[in-house]
Amino acid sequence: MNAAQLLNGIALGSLLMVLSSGLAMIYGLRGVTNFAHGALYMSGAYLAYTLSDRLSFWAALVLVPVILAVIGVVLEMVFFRPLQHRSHIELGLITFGLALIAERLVVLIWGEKTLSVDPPPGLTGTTSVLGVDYPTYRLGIIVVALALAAILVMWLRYTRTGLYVRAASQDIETAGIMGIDVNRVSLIVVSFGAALAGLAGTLAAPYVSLDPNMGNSFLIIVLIVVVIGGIGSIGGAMVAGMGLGIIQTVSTVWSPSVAVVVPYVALVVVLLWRPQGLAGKRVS
Amino acid sequence: MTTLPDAPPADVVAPRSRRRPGRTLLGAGLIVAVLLAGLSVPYIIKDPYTMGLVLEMALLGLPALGIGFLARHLGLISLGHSAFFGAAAYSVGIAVNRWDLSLTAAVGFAVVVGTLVSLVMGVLVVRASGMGFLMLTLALSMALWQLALQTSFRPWTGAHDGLLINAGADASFLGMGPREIQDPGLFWAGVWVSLMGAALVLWLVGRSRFGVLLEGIRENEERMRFSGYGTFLPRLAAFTLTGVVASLGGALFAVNAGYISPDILGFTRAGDSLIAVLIGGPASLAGPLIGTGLFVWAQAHLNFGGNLHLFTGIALILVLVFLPGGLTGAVQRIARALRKGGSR
Amino acid sequence: MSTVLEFRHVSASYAGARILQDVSFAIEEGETVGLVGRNGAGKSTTLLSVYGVPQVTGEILVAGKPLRGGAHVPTSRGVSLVPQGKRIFSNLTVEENILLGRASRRHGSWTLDAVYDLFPNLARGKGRPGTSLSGGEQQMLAIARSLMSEPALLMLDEPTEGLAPVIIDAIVEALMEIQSRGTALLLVEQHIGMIQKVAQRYLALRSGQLVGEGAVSQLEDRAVQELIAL
Amino acid sequence: GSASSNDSGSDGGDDSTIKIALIPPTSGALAQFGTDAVKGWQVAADMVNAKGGIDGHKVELITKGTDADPATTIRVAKEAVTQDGAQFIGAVMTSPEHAALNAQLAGMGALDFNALGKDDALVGEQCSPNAFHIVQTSSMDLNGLASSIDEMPGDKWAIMAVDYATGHSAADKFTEEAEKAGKTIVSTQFAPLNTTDFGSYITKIKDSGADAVFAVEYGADGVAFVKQAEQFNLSSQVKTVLGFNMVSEPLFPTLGDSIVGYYNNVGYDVNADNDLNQEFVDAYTKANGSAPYYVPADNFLAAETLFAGIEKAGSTDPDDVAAALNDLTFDSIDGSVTLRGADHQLLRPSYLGQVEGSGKDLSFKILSSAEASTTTPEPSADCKM
Amino acid sequence: MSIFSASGLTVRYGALAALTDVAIELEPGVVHGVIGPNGAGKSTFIDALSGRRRPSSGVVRLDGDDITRRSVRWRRAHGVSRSFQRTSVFGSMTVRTQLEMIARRNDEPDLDEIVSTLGLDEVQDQVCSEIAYGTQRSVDLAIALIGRPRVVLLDEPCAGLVADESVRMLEHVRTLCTERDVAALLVEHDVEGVFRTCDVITVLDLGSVLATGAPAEVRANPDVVRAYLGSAA
Ligand SMILES: Nc1ncnc2c1ncn2[C@@H]1O[C@H](COP(=O)(O)OP(=O)(O)OP(=O)(O)O)[C@@H](O)[C@H]1O
Ligand SMILES: Nc1ncnc2c1ncn2[C@@H]1O[C@H](COP(=O)(O)OP(=O)(O)OP(=O)(O)O)[C@@H](O)[C@H]1O
Ligand SMILES: [Mg+2]
Ligand SMILES: [Mg+2]
Repeated sequence: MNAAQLLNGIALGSLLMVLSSGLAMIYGLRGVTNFAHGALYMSGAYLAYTLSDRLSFWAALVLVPVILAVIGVVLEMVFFRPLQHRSHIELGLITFGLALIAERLVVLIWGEKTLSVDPPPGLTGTTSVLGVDYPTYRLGIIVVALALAAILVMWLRYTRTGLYVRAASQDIETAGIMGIDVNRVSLIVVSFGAALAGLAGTLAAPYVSLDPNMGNSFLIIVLIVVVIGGIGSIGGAMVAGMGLGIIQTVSTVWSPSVAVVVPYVALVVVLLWRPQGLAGKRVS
Repeated sequence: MTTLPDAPPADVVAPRSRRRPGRTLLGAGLIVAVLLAGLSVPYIIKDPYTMGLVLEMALLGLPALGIGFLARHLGLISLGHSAFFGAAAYSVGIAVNRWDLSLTAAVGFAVVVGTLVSLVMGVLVVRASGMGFLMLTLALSMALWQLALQTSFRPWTGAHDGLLINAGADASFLGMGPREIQDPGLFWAGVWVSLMGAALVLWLVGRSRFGVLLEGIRENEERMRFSGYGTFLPRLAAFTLTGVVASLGGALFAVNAGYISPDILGFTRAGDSLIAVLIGGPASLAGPLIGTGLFVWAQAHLNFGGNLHLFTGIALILVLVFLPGGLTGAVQRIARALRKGGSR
Repeated sequence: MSTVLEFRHVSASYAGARILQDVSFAIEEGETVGLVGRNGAGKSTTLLSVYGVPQVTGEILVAGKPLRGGAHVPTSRGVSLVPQGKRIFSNLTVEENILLGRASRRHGSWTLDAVYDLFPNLARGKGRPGTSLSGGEQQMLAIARSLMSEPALLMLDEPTEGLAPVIIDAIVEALMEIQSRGTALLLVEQHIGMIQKVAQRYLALRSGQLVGEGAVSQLEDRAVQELIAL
Repeated sequence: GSASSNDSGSDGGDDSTIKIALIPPTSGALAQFGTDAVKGWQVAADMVNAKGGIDGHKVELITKGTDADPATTIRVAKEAVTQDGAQFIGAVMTSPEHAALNAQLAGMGALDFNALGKDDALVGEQCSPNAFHIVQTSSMDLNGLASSIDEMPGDKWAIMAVDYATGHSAADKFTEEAEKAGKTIVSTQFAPLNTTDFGSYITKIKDSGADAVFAVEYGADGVAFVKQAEQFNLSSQVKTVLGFNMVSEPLFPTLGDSIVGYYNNVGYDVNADNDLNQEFVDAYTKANGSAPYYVPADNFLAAETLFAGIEKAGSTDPDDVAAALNDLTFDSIDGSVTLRGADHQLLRPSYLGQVEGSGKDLSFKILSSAEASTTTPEPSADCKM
Repeated sequence: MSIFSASGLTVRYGALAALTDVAIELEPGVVHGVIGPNGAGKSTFIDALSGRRRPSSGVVRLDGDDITRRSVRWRRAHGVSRSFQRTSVFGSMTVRTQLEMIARRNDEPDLDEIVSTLGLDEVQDQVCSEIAYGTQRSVDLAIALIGRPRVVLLDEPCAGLVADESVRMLEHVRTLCTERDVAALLVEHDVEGVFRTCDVITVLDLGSVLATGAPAEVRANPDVVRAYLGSAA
């Protein structure tokens, strides 16, 4: 166990953090378990592949979240808003259906071949930190993710919109009665959540390899992170994401075959200890 | 906003508990009638392929019954039943291959194992609700899946290669030889009887006082406790009961298929069975069965050009968007509308 | 003198079940109206109709203009509600709950300090989660929250439910003061006494229909009480 | 899609046509290989049909699809046999699918030609009289590599293998051979299938001070490993990377120059100079615009095997064909090959290649070729026909 | 001696002490009122007595035995029952089904009596979520009274009821308590009602007892007037 391994954990945690905070936001506001989040992340990665091929990785880093935000708008307008009075499990399964479709579309557009993206010129090779040579790109991911987390928290805690988001995530009807334009708020949140998934996808593209299943494998972990964090609690999701990332990596170093069950065990243990998850908001 | 976000609201599940003994008898009678009718299926469907599909519908119908029951009576949505199904299936394989038990004995053993798995999982999950329950059941079945894949368990589970059940040439199950076992037409009777038996049991339990108790817990757990009821054991009992049903399905499946792939425990399977249940509509006993039937049929007929998932996704969305409460939900709504219309 | 809120032949229903039948009334700027009726008569439903919580048919006008758009519109046009059952946000602190009132984006004389000296309990608990307050404290919080939105018409749904007499006194005073600032009030109350104290007019609901209307003094009248079955 | 199946219903139509059901994965990570497998069969069918079929029998391909879940594959296979009257099955991909299939073939009365599933068990306890193993088994591939280990630079080897049957057997076998060749194994790690982040594994390899790596990672895992190894700048410390089923032609564009110099086992030599191969390569290139690699080639070889059997048997009846194929020796794109009767393994050479070239035109340079006699283990005792 | 008593009860929510060193004694057939300003700790008090929340110190006694650590179920089984400040019924069930369900558990000999006394006969077969709020409160009370509990703890049974209904509600409490010889603890803000119904009244303020005694003297107590009654005195 050395610094490099710790950094490996933090890098993975950073990705989980970005992905799960988006998922948690959407859940909080629309009560939807967005099973399409993995698909959004995957689409983000594939878009990043094309964009960094045509333009540059940096362009992708900016454009992909924007594109995904637009997709988020569509999600909100076509499904979440019109169906907001439906049972949440049904809504959840609708997003599941969307995920199935998205996967196939990605295949039809980009093919089944495993693809890969090279890190941007600036971030290739390794840099020496804490006395180890560590891939510069992964350090990049960590920086971006942590910065993002900070901004997100600030936004929720100290801005007017942040206050409205928190209120609407608790009780959307009353929030409306209080004069909050909940449709606007949830539009912001859903598109922002999707954008975060896109960002995660872009960041992940040079990190992992791209194949149409990359979403699924991650989705379950991210769902677990959100529940561990305390459903709907963005802060909780972030902490849980980083925590799980590190634990997972550490246990991989120790024994890979044990590591694969770590997330599941973690979930069970946490929920037995705190049924509401870390953040303590009601899990239900 | 006072209802649990993920607990399906009344329109999805939650029968209004106006139970009259008359209806119970009627329902029971109906099930028995269907049971008898069903036995004639192999004589109607001659072609083995189609018969195979029908058999698969019945086999997957068992876990679906369980999922539906939990949704109806406890408002809990489970992704765990494919785990009991799978655990039982593997148990058959292990019992036969490792301890060369007879198939019949193996099935018994498998149901016991599957039930124990559901009992253990139940202890861990029934306190949770809504999303928490969903994720816990998913997580635990994923954990089981990962265990089945562990290379160290290869001698038992065959890990990624799956498990080939070699019961030998003299294998027999309910008087069927190895060939008959794999013939869907001959295997059908046993499966169908199990399915209808399970349906009958769940139906009666649902209408019983125990069913009322479950509904009470679903509606207002705290008040139940303050009224002197324990809420943990009844929940656990209900959960385990559905576990038994799912395990039975898994055991029979294993005997018939002769091969168990790890995918049986995977996320996709769990998702599929839940999708099937919600398409059919969990609010009624028949819903999950109908849903499973449709799902299996679709899987077989939409599977070309690799677009299976595309079509499944589209179908799923269409059904859920336009038929809240699934097919049977829609039917019931129409029926209710008609009754209202009549009464006015 | 112009109307702040007007119902024209409004009917409302929940999941197909008719609750309100063809209700019409108007509330003038600055006046105080009491809305009375038995449990289940439809008082809360009437108030919630303004925000489209039940399915509404007919026309509802705020400040003479018909309502369009989402639930937030009435509040931003100066009609705010203290809902029955308080509806406090458990994930927000007491102070944040109060600040939600500002969502109306209207400006006026109500400030944090102003509501804090109206309800000292709130000042004491301002950092705590909203729902950790006692029932009554939550009621005060709900009122404070609505005041912050600077309403032209404040609708209160049983504001004294579960409140101690001293608090009720405080609230009556508060309402008087709010009134004196020219804010119209629509008050749903079980305590007829309170209505008589605060309101000039009353509206009476009976199983979803408007069955009586007039000066509060009439509420003394046995006949009227029979009519609305109070 | 399943378009090519004849519409004359499930009666099997004209008895004299040879009906082959192809059941490749059409979705998921393996779909690419599935498509190419079908291409191999298609070329073979076109070639014989152009020559008027095999003594009069035209070849008809019935292309189905599966998601590589054995349950689905079985269902589709049954459908093909009972509905479409197929007698032969090909292009099935993974070892688990074949295992499941082998259990059911006798019941279906059809023959399966496996050109893709390398698991030894398929010619071991899972073998079936109706199944024929065209592709080299993992142990054949490994034995193919073994002889060349000592020529590769690097003495301290790290093993990075998928936590999968083949991964483990490969690791054991390699350790044995490497130690014979006087090398030391400094680290052995197994990563679960579908590992996306190899960071911690690579870090361990670096810490172990290895100067050569034996890697058994497939598909997406392989790509992830190679790419991340590059980001961790592993090459600064490692002289040799020997891949096992890791890099193959379809991945070249994805992996790019980072794999130049990598060694890997090669199932099929495009440049093998025998007429059949020339003919195949030309036909394939003409039909698909690119040269074949092992997946289409092995499937073509499967077709050749089937056709040889039919000719020998002078019948299209599966049982006759199966009988005829026992210990049959015939000329193929892979030279003269023999189908061993004891376990139905096709005896054929294995090759070791090294990636050369750069940018768009990467290719395998065949370094050595090992004869079947040296690579193929004795028929397994567990295989009872 | 009293059948149900508590002494030295203290409940903390984190730093804040919602209840400090409170004692009470309930007698069969006696309605014991508990009033006090909002936030005085009344609901907390009931929570502590009914086992919903563990007191950080103090003891609760039933027939003199310490039951402080007993489970909610145990208490109900031994005749300690409560109602809730927020109506707590079984929404999707008919009134009949849920009352019978509870009755089975607590073997109530004469369910019909309760039903008729609380005037629930005509709504028996309606689904609970569809009946008027006032009636729901009656159902809530009925649930608490089933099985002849010896102690009932009622948290604002009249909250949100129309004047005459709350009068009726309190009359029910009164009669059931006398007839069935129940020891009742009644938290209520309807001052008139409380003074009319209760035999003894305890006033809580800021988590501790401000005064205890007969209605008249409590009403006259200047502290109580200042802290709670105000103009209602
Ligand atoms: N969300 C809802 N869904 C269905 N029915 C409802 C809903 N809310 C209220 N109702 C029904 O509408 C009718 C009127 O309810 P409402 O709350 O308006 O009465 P109210 O006059 O406010 O009574 P109270 O004085 O008890 O508050 C009642 O019969 C109630 O059962
Ligand atoms: N869960 C909680 N966490 C923190 N503080 C709490 C919690 N519940 C209650 N309190 C505080 O404890 C005190 C007593 O609350 P309680 O609900 O017992 O008052 P009450 O006498 O019932 O008031 P009311 O008459 O309004 O119902 C209040 O100050 C309240 O803010
Ligand atoms: Mg109301
Ligand atoms: Mg209280």
